[in-house]
Order: sequence, then structure tokens, then C-alpha cells
Amino acid sequence: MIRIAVGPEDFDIAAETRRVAGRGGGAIASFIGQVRDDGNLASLELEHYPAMTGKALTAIAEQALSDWPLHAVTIIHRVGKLVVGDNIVLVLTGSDHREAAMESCSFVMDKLKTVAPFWKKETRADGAAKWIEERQSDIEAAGKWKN
Amino acid sequence: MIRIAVGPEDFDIAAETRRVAGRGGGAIASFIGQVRDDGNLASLELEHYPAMTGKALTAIAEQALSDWPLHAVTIIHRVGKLVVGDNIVLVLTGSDHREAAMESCSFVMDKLKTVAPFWKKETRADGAAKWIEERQSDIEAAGKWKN
Amino acid sequence: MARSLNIIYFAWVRERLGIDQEEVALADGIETIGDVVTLLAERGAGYADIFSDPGKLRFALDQDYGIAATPIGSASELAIFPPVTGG
Amino acid sequence: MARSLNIIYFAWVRERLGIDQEEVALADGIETIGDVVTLLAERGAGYADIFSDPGKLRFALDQDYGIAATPIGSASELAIFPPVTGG
Repeated sequence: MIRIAVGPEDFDIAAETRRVAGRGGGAIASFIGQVRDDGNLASLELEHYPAMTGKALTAIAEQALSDWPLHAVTIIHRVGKLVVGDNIVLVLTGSDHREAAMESCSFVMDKLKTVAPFWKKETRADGAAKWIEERQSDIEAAGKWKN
Repeated sequence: MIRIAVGPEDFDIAAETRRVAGRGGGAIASFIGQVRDDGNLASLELEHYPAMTGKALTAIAEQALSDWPLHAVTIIHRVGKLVVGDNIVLVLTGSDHREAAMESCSFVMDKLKTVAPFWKKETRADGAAKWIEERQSDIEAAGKWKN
Repeated sequence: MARSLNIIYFAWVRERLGIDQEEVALADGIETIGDVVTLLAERGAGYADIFSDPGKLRFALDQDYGIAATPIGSASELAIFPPVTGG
Repeated sequence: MARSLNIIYFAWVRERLGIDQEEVALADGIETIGDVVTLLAERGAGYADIFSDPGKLRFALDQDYGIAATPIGSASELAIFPPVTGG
């Protein structure tokens, strides 16, 4: 079962975990990304390409389901204006096996970082705004998966 | 920050996630293990060695904190009688970096499976009871970490 | 038959152009994403700055990633944007 | 001075012995975990079944893992149990 959600709304980790657990398996891995306080960050604006985002995230989830024995993949990504401590992204995977759940969760995050059409713009406490640039480490992380 | 809890009580994934998120970092990985329905499992009895369990889990958490840049490690493990779908174990790690959070979460689970003094006894629908045996795959998973 | 393509922009590409989309007529000989980017780069200073270094840009044709050599074919929407930074 | 050791059992070791702990006096010459296991194996049928194949067992001395060669030293508690299966 694939569940994809993109929008300004926050997510409910307990409800999302129950949903994945309800598909059976007994092994549930998750990753949550939040806006990190690196000193003087005022806010983060998350833009996306609505017509493509769902398609890109669904393709990643389908790849995970085909490469690991999973019961469920959930990907939730927020857009709009966020502040320090706000949730940005949630990935949940459910499997019979902990290795499959944890590896596929890592795979989904690595792929999401490099192919899902989201862009982040930071605004600093002094008002300076800057679009975040891609990180070499994210490209390398995504490159380590065969698919 | 290390948080270790062992007892019959269930855990609250939302509250535990908030606690780890509150230490900062923005990257939170988790693993939940639940009693898996493999067809005719009636219940699972989890025994442990109370005087040693906390010590063993704390040592695993300390190792994770020393090997990865983490803000928080939480390990919660239930004991007593559990049924299909019940939570057994929760591991949460918080970091500035998703790779550190996810890898250390996997490390904690692999070590827990092979060194934390817990034992599971299955009771089948027909009343037959059996102590679960160690799995070679768990030994190999734990062996892949250098520490 | 005159062909046209809806081009949509995101992130700093959108901001620097000051528009989020535009309809572009495709003359004969404009066959690939790279051809469209060259066409845009030739429009003058503001466009040239952005489109003369396509290595900094990413492209999606009808919501699938493409590269400079990807043929436009019968696609109706070309998105041009910086490398993605979600998650 | 007569030494003694509290031995505690878990999981199927505990169930098959029918006790969860016992105090064992250590004669001179009983210096290691392996020596204690041999002592237990020599107690007769029920014990021999369990303790004659120490490879199936794991040991913790004062709550730290040990092996057959680990000296008892001044430890007060030896736990004997099957390989762990938590998580």
C-alpha cells in the first residue's frame, strides 16, 4: 500500500504509524525531517511542482515496493512557510523484516532528496533570503542505490 | 541524551518522537518492532534479566552516541505477555544528519537483537509453547558493525 | 502546423525571470529540450544569465525528467528549475 | 574463606531446571565460568542435559557477558541463559 501526501498540513506521526502497522509485518521504520535551527534561521519556504510531485513520490514508493518485501510505504512532504522545529517530511515503511524496512526507508529519503521536485528557500533573522543549493553528499547517497 | 525504558507498559510514539525532536537536529529515525501475525500465534511472552537489561541497553546507546553525531537515543522495550500487533520495541535516534540518524538506529537494533538480555516464548493457537531461537541473520547483521 | 510549448519555472529561475510560466512558439528545427534552452538564452540579458549555463538547470517534460538531448515530441509542458532540495 | 556464587537462570534453562536461582558453594579450584558449568553438569541427569553443551548457553558475570575462560574473581552473580532473542 502506497500513501503519498503533499500539502501545507502537518502530519500525525501516531496516526501514520498506526496506518502502516495496520498493513501487518511487525517491522516499521520511519524518518522525520524537521526544520533545523542552525543559529539564525527565521523561516523556510518550501516550493514544489504540483503536477509532478505526486508522480515523482509515487515512483519512488513503487521502486521501494519492488526492491524490498514491504507491506506499506508512506511519504508525506509539507510545502509552504515553515519555522524551526516544524516537520518537513515523513517516510514510513512496513515489512516483515527490519532490514527491509530500514533500508527501504533510507532509499526513499535518498531518492526524494535528489528527484522529488521541491525547493527550499531560507530566510535569515536579518531578512536575507537564499535558495538552498543541492548537496554533493545527497547526490552520492542517492548514487549508492543500484536503481 | 539517552532514554532507556523497560517494562510492561506500551509506549507513545508521538510523545517519544517529540522528546527526541526537542533535543534539536532535525533528523529523526525510528524503528518499531511489533508482534507479527505469522498465522497461528496466540501470544508472546517476553522475559528479561532486570539487573542487566538497563545496563546492556545503556551501553548500546552510549556506543551509538560515540560513533555517530547524535543528539538523542531512545530505546524502549516491553516485557511480559503480548499479542499480535502489540508493540515490542522502539528505537529513536536524533541527529543533524539523516545518515547518522538512520545508520545509528539500525546499529542499535542489530546490537539489541544480539546482546540485550531478552527472551521470547511463543504460544500457538493450539497451546504449544516454544522459546524462539536466535537467528543467524541477526548475528550477521550485528557483525557488520565494527564496534 | 505551428507548435507551442508551455514553459514553467520554479525556485530562483522563476524569481529571477519574474514570471512563473510562458507559452513559447516552437519554430521548425526546435526539436529538443536543449534547442528550447538555446532559444531562451538568445532572448537577451536576463534570459542569457539564466539559460546560458544549462548545467545548473534541471528539466522535466510533461512531468518526467529530461536532458538537453530529449526530444520535445508532442509534449505540452516543459519545466525548468534548479536542482531539487526537498526532504 | 568459603566462596559462594548466586547463579540465576533465564528462559528455557530456568524452565527445564524448575528454579530461577540457586546459591552454589565454590570449592578450591573452581576459578572460571567454565569450571562452574562443569560443576553443574556433574550434578546428574537434569543438569547434565543442560550444561554438558555450553555452546548453547550464554553467561553474564555480575551483569557483564563472559565466556568459559572468564575468571569468577570476586563476582557474586552468574547468569546462565540461552542466546538472547529480544527486539
